[in-house]
Order: sequence, then structure tokens, then C-alpha cells
Amino acid sequence: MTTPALEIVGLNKHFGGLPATKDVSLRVMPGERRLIIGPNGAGKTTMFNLVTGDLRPDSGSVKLFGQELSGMSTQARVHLGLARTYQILTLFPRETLIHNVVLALLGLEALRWNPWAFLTGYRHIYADAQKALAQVGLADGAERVVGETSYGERRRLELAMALAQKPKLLMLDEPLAGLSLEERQTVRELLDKIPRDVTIVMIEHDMDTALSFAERITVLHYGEVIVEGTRTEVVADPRTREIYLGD
Amino acid sequence: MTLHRRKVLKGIAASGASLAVLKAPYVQAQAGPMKVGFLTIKTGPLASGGLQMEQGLTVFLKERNNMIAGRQVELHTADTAANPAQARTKTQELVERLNVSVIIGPLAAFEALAIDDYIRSSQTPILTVAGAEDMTQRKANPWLVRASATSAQPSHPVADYAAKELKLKRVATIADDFAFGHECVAGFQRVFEDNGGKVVQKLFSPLNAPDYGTYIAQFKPDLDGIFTGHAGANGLKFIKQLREYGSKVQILGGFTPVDESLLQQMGPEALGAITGNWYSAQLDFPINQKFVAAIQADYKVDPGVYAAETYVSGEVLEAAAKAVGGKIEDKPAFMKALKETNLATSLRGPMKFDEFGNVVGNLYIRKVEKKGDKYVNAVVKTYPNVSQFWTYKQDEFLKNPVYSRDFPPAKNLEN
Amino acid sequence: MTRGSVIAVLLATVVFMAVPWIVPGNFYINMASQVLIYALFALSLNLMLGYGGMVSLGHAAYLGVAGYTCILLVTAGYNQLTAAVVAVLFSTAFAGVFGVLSLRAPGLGFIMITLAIGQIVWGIAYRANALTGGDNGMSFPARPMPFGFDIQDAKNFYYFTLIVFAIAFFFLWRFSHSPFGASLKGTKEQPRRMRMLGHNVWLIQLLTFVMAGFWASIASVLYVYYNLFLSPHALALQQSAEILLMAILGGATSLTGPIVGALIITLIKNVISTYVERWNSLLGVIFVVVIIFMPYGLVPGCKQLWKRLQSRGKNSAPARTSSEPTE
Amino acid sequence: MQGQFWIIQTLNSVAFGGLLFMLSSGFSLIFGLMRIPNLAHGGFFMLGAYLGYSLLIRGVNFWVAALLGGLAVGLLGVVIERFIIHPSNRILLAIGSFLDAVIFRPLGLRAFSGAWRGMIARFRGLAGNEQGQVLMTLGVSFIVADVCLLIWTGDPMTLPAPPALRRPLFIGGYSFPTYRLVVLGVALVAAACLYLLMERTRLGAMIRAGVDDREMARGCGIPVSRLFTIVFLLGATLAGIGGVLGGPILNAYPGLDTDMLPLALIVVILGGAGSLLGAFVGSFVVGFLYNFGIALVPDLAYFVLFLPMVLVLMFLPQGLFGRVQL
Repeated sequence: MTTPALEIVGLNKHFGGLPATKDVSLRVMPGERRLIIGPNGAGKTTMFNLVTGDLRPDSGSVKLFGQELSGMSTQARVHLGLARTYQILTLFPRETLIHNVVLALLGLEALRWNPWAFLTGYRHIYADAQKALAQVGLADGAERVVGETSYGERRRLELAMALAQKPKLLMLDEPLAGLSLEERQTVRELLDKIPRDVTIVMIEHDMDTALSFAERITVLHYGEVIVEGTRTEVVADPRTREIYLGD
Repeated sequence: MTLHRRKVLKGIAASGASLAVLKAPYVQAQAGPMKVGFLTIKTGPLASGGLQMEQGLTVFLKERNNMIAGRQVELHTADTAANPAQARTKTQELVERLNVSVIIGPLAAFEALAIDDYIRSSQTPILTVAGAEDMTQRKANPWLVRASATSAQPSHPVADYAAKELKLKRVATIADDFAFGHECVAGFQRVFEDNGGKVVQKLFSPLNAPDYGTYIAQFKPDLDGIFTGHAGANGLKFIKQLREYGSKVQILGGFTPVDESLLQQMGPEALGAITGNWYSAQLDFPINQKFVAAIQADYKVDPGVYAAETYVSGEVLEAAAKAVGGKIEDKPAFMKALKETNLATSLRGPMKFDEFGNVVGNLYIRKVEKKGDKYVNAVVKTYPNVSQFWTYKQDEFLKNPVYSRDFPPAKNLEN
Repeated sequence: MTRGSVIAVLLATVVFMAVPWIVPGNFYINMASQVLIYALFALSLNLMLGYGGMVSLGHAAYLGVAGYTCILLVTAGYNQLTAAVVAVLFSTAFAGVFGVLSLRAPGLGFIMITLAIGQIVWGIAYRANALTGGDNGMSFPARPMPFGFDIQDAKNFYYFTLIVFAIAFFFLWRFSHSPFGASLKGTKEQPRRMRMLGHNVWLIQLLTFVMAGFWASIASVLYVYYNLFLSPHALALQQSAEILLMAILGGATSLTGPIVGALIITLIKNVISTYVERWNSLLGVIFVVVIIFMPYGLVPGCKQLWKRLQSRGKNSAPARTSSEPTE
Repeated sequence: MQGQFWIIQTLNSVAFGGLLFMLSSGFSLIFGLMRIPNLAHGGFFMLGAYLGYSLLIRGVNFWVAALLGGLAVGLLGVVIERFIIHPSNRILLAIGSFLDAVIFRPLGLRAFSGAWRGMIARFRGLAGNEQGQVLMTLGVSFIVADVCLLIWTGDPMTLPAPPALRRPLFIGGYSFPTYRLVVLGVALVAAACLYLLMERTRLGAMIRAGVDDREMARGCGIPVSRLFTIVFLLGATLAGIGGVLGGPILNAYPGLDTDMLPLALIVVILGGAGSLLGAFVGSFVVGFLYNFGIALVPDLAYFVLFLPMVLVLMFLPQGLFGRVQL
């Protein structure tokens, strides 16, 4: 049996008295496309934050390709091949598009500690950044400042920053949020092009895209895993209809 | 960068006049007005003393129509803001840009110490009013004279008076926790204990202590007296609060706590306080009566020790300038004349200097009394001819460490 | 580098070199040395402030640690070079501890911890009479002779300071264009994202703190050489605040801003105060006005004004109005 | 002796704590609501003391003087808040045009003047620039201190306490200054009033909402910017009254502002920003720490307050009762 890309066991997190995740367990196999759905406040983003290390769980374990992550800092997890995007855009708005991607690339390079060399001297980083931008269709106008770009472009930049890091596990938090129909189409195609050696866990509300993209689906409700299974299984499950798909 | 340069140039333009002065030949400078620098504090928490210093000097010059030894006086006043680094810059400005021949001031010991090496290297005669002991003792600066007193100089006679005349036995001391306070208390303790008294408590409060209640609560109830070395607002605060707490203990003090500038504010709380000082607005010398009248007329206040300091410094400056025929630009000769100054009469009575440039003169024991509707420091005893070494032998005195928190050691503390 | 900036650098070099020949007399040369020393303080603080968004109110602590160490060692008979090196190293190590403690809290908590630690260092300097001479301060015996070069007189000292400053400025300039500098700026904007990109934000901030401490320590040693005296007043909160104000007044997001700020404040304190008795009010008014109208400091503000001026002249499209320019 | 010491120190601590509460309650509310430490607060306190002095020597009744002094400082606070910290665009434009009219126009810098006007017209003030706002308050504190020095000279001024309260009170053989106990009483009354205001009135509820979450409060239609003004008025008035009340104990002197401000900061950091209870508890904790600290460990007089502050910040960054992460 192969090691799962992501294995979550018995994850708990309370905010004050309120449970945000309750005994969540999850197993995502390498190369899988996993969709996490659930109504607002179901604990989806909290679960992401627990996996990335932004939050510390009260109990439970998270393993990335068999390696226990608990107690590890966020950046250490990233160095193990974890990357994510944010539902609320988290970019560097005063910098250029390419600089945003360069910062992403720097995160994994030892040279990020160099206080002396010229950053612009590292041609290969800029070349890689340019490639990542091209991947999401932002090759033109890479020198624009983020603040001057459209919302759709920023969404794609989020993705480019994560992709540039060549992650093994990519966690996408509502990558389609706030996009027009046309833009959704672009991003969907983009997601389809991501090679299979990248495992993807995605939170998404846009069911059309999400359902067509995902192979397995996990439904969260009030911090608990309610249903898990293949597309058809989950859609067919009455509990899903009840809490999420229904009316 | 262009902005940078423009700013510098503007600075130069502002001082255009002084350019000519700097390049003027030495002889010409002598023919012109006598340039006197004055370091004082005009901003910040210590401004009170600094402004009084300015009042004293202004009255002095006004009395003389701005002429000393037949020459017009050009006074350059600089605000040190009670900051050592700024004091240094201002001293440099006085010497290098404004080309003064002599400096009066600064007020605070740390300012005087900050410019000490510069005074030596630039060989500028300075009439300081700061109290720091070692400036005229173990680390005497040859270019300095002090016409006021060291920090502890007035503490010695108070201790003597308290032990011998008031027959006090057990006294507590309290002072601001900085060098001036330490020295002031140390001098008192030494003489008092050498005369059979005991200092049973020694407290030091931070300079910026907002409240003295906590210190006052620590005083033992059976004290014969409390010696305070607080200065300025702190002295006022302390004495008022001491009485507020119902303590009726005899207050003793160095030359700062019940200064005339604060006395009216203190009111009845200060009555009976015994302090040692080289000055009192009550001194009946004609010079002083004229001085007090002038300050009262111009500023509606009684002169205190800070105003007197600069006035006396002015008198010394005048005497020395006369001795060298007005040629104060000849620094070695002028410095020699300063140190040789021997005045039979001055604002503070007869005075001269010792070999270190520190004053030898009368010290007065003063008692706060009510005279009419005013509180005054009445002189109750005069100790003539007191030097900074008190009655101790100079050599032995100098062999000891300088007065501090820990010297002389307190042997009689009770806890 | 563009041709414009090459010209600017050359021009600045010439101006700085020529200062002793332009200004009349030693007083102004000394003033220029002071400006450089404060500018170095402000630049070092600006590493944290402008690039890293860390506002420190305890920067004067380095004056205490490096300054007193240097004085104590020289007074104890060690040679000048040893004293300077040890002082800077010790003070830099102190910066490490200072940083670890301060970085426990974010934002205003950070400011308050730096303030409190600054006050504690001040308290020690003030209280430890036997070591530091307390309120009366300590004299530094004499300026050193680096490589046999006599820096006693004003002009030579200015050049010495200028050389040190130029080296520091060069390093800081390289820093601002380096990968580390870019990461640091990233942590100011989006610390959370930076973590998610694999950056160790805490370590970046700590190293910056230490680097700032290093340059502040160098400036402190220069300060002692210049004043030949150190007392607790130099460590007081006012001093820390003043350094901070220099950086902010000039413009914390630029490299030249802190220099301009140091120039203006030093001149107001030392030169303008001769002519304007209420110079403290003047300083206050300048702050209020500059910060209302140029909230990101004089240098970025003037640049923006200049851009508008040019674009008006050409009658072209209005200049970009990003209110916080980055450099 | 021992008994005397402990009793008096305890009374001292609570009396001093009461005075600190007058200073720091407003400071804390401003801090909590506007997220900035008002560095001019010490200046407000000092100004209150000076104004009180000027009123008292003109024969005004002490309590009236305290009220008038407080209100005057409060009004100044409003002016500072409206014109300097949160100026509206109209005011900004007016100030900018004024500068333009007196400086740039007369100098004939027409192009410059135009660019300037263009710039200020677009400018949104300091909204959101908290660092800028803090610096503003610092600039204001410079000006207040310097103007006080100009008006009242550098001499320390004593505010006479009400005659009836000047005599020490003898309680069980221990003497204690009556006036301090009265100050404590006033502080307690003020605390009670503030509590009622914050917990029982609509205004208080709005302020609390604003402290908890400004954006949410705005969303709910609470006029947050008017709350800023009100809280500034309240805070400055309390500081002003505190200054007059503190006058007979502390005197009015240049430097009073910088002596008191750090204490207010410490209170707020210990107690937590924006919390009235925090300010209350913090004031008395600081009162005790300060009084007993320097009496029992005089050698640590300079750290006795800053050390706990560092510890609290490191391990309890919200303070004891804080609602706001600093």
C-alpha cells in the first residue's frame, strides 16, 4: 500500500468554547484530486490552517507523505512540498507580478538569506518566475504592479505563486471565488493542466467546476466529516443533499 | 542629495555674520566687544534654573550698562536643553563659530563633565556653576573656576551646625538619585558623623519620581532631623508631602531645596527648615540689596541661588577682566587673573579661589522664617572662609575617593 | 543603475567630500560629522522600520551597550581596536537577545517591549554608578588613530566618519536590493503568506534586528569618538524617539529619507535653536505638518510632488498616485 | 514602625493608583478604540495641572477649577482629534490651501503651488495610518510641553489643596494626608461613573462595540468617527481633571508629562487596552508595584515597573483584561 500524500487523524481545534474541527480524519492518496465542501463555517479553512501550521491543533496528527507535521513550523512544512493559496487574496500589492512569484521561489532557495547580492542578478529565478506566470497566462505584463491588475489576474497570480514552488501537495482555498464565468473557464483549464505528480486538495463552492475536477469529495459540517467518497457516492448520499446540496 | 546641500547652505547663510568674525585677525577681535558665551538651559524639565541663571546675568550686565572693564559685552546665550551632547555642540558653537573668549555655565554637572575635555583642549576659560566635586578636586580642570560651590561645600557647615548647635543625633537623608544628590548627602554625612551624629537612613529617590509618599513612609518616627538634597521641583514636592503626612521633623538641607525661587510656593510647610548656602536673598550687603531689588523689579520674584550664581560669576569675570586691562582674549593671562580674583565684597561677601579654582568664601546657615507676608531664608550663622575641603586637610581629603552613594560608607544605618 | 542615479551618487560623493571646504569653520564640520553619525543610527533603525515594519523605541540601548563597553575597555587599558571590535560584537550579541525578547509580541507590543528594554538599559547605566559613573557619565580618553590616521581635528574626523558611513551606506544599499532585503520587505507586507512561501519570518526579523543592532553599534562607537563622553542621557527614551523620528520624518521607505531626517533634526536642535528659542515647538509643528501632508516622509513626499510637477509641466497623464512609494 | 510602614504604604499605593486611574482610563479607551497610544496624554495631564493652578490662584473653588480645567483640556483634545489626528478632507484642504496661500503663492512658485493643491486634494488624511497618528500625538506633546514652558515658565507651581483637606488625618495613631484619601475617593467615583457610562448607556455600548471590532461596528451603522471624538473628549477631560487633582500632590512642572506618560502606558499594558476594568486594576497594581517596589527593593527602582511590563507583553500580550491584541 502506498503512503498517502496527506493523512489527517483525529484532528481537533476549538476556538474558545466553539469547536472548529471535530475529530477530522482524512486520507488523500498521491496524485489524487480531492474536493472539500461544506457550508460556511464548516471548518474547511480551519482545517487548511491546521494542515499548513497557521493554527495549532488541540489534538490529532497530520502527516505529509508519511512524515508527521505536528510541532513543525509552517515554513518547514512548505519545504517538505506543501503549498497553498488563499481564499482572501494574500499578495504583495505594491510589488510587480513577477516579484510576487520571485518571493515564492525565494522561499525554497538557500540564497534567500543573502543580504549582499543583487536579487535581479539571479537570472534563473526570474526565468522560473516568468515560466510560472506563463503557466497561468500572465506572461505578458509581468512587470505590472499587483495593485493595477484585475481581480481575475490576481487569482491566477495566487495560483502561479503556489505552482512555482513545484509542490507535492497543493491546497487550493476557493481558487474560483469572485471570478467571472469566462475566468472560471480559464482557471479550470489551468487546473486540469497541473501534472499528476502534484496532489491537490481544494475547497470550492462552485459545484460545476469542483465536481468535474474532483475524484473524491469530503463533506464537512460543523467541523465534522459527514460524508466521504467518490463523486457519485457523495452526490448520491442523502446527508450531503440534506446539508449542502439540498435546496 | 540636492536637498541635503541646500539645507547646509541655508545654515551657512544664517550664520553669515559670523563668517567675518572667524576670519578676522586676532588683534581686531580685541578691539571690538568682549565676547562672552553663556550656556544655560531654556527648554525641558530643568529650564527653571536655567532661566533664573539668565535673569541673574541679565541684571548684572544691565547694572553695568553692558560694559565690563571698559569694553562692550557681546553675550551669546546657548540652550543646552540639559542634554550632554547638545551642551557639547553648543560649547563648540560658542568657541568655534562665535569665537567667545570665556564661558559662563553650564548648570548641570553632567553637562559640565561632558564638555570638560573640550574646555581643556580648546583652552577656554569657563566660570561654571555646576557642583560636581571632582572638577575642582581630583580631576581639576585648569581652565575652570567655580564661584558658587561644590555640591557638598554647603552641606559641611549644615552638618556642623546640626551637630553642634542644634544638637541633633539621629538624622535621615534623602536626595535625588544622581551625582549631585549623592555628593550633597555624602558631605553632610561625613561632617555630621565626625561630630558625633548618626545618619541612620539614607534614601535616594529617582529624579523623575512622581510621588514621595513611599519614601516618606519609610522614615523612622523617632528622627531628630531629615536632610534633603533635592533640587528644583523635587525639593518643593518632597517638603510639601513630608508635611502632608503630618511629619513635623526638623528639615535640614543643602543649597537647593528651599531656594528663594520656590519658597513662596512652599509656604508654611518649609518654616523652620535649616539649610546651608553661600547665598541668601536676605544678605544685607549693599550689592545684594541692589540685586534683589533689580530682580524683583524686572521679574517679580526673589532671586535664588541660580540667579546669584551667574551674578557672582559676572563679578569674578569683571574683576579678572579689569586685572588684565580688558584683554580677556589673552587666555592664559586671563585665566591666571580669574584664579587670583580676591574680592573683599561681592554678592556673597568676601571670596577668593583655591589652587583648583574653587571658591573660598562665606557660607551661611539659613532658617526659613516668615517676614511680613513673605517667607525668607534668614541668615542665622555665618561660617567665614570655607573651602571645599571644610576643615579637613587638603591632601588627606583628596586621598579619599570622591563623594558618592557609597563614600563615605554609612556605618550607622538602622533597618 | 540608471544614468540618473549614477549622476546622483557621483554628485552626492562630491558634495560629501567637499563639505569641509564649503562650510565655514570647524563648528559646521563637526555638525556634518554629527549628522552622519545620526544618519547612520537612523539608517540602522530604518532597516527594521522601513523594510521590516518593526518600530523600535529602544534603539538608544545600543549607544549604552556599545558605548560603555568601548569606554570601559579603553579605560581599562585595552587598545582602541580591540575595544571597538569587542564593543561592537558584544553589542551585536546583545541585539540578538534584545530581538528574541522583543519578537515575542507583534505590533504595538513589540514597540512597548523595545521601549521597556531601552528603559531598563538606561536604568542600569544610570544606576550602576561604579561601572558607568551614573548620571555624571564617563569620558572617553582619546580618539583612536585608525591606521595611523590622526582623527583629532574636525576635518579628519569628518572624513573618518564619512568613510565609515559610506561603507555602511553601501552595505545597506546592497542589502536593500538583495534577496534577503526582498524577503524582509515581504514580511512587512504579508508575514503570513511569507511563511506559507517557505520563509522563516521570525528568523528574518531577528537577523534584521541583529543587523540593525550591528550598524547602530558602529554608530555608537562613532558617537563616543565624537563626543568623547557618554552619560545615561544618551540612552534615554528621547534619544530613541529622536532616532525614530529622523527615519520617519525623512521617509522610512527610502534609503535617503533617514539621512534627510537626521540632517533636519540635527540642524534644528543645534543650529536653529540658536535663533529660535521655541525650537521644540518648531520641531513639533514640523512633525505635524509633514505627517499630515506627507505621511510617508519628506523624501517620498517630495518625490511625489516632483512627479506631479513634471507631469503638469508636460501636461501629460497625471502621475501615479500610489501614496506610499517604494524604493 | 512595621505597622506604620505597611499601612501607609498600602494607603499610598491605593491613593496613587486612584490618580493613575484618572490618567489611564481615558488613555486606555483611546488606545482600545483608535488602536494608538495617545502620546500627548501626559501633556494633557500636565496642562490640566497648569490650568488648575492658574484658576486656583484667581480664587476659583478647587472643585470648580478641577472641572473647568478638565473641560478645557477636553476641548483641546477634541480640537486635536478633529484637526490633527483625524482631519476631514475639508479641513485638510483648508490647511493645505492656507499653507499654499502664505508660502508658495507669495514666493511665486505657481507650478509648485498647483502640484501641491493637486496632491492635497487627493489626500485622504491619516485614516488607517496608525504609525502616522502616533507620531502626530508625539508632535502635539512636544508643542504642549513647550507652550506650557512658555506660559507658566519653568518654575514648579504648587496647587493648593482645598483648605479643609490640608491637615493630615490621624487614623488609629497613624497620620495620613487627607487629601490623598479624597483623591482616591474621587477616582472611585469617576470609575463608577465610567462603569455606568460604558455598561449602561447606548454610548457605552457603542464604544465597547468599537473597541471589540471597529469594522463590524461601522458595518452596524455606529458612527465610529464620532465615537473617536467623544472618546478623545472623555479621555482628555479625565486626564485634565486628573492633572488638577494631582497638582497638590505632584505640583505642576515641566517634565510632569513625561514622568506620567510611561506610567499610563504600563497601566494599559498590564490591564489590557480598551478595558475599563483593566485600567482600574492596572492602576492599582502599578500603584502597589511602584510604592512597594521602590521601598523594598530600592536598587531596582528603575526596573520595578518595566520588568513586569516586559513579562506581561511576552507572555500575556493582551494584558490582564484586554479585549484587543496590541
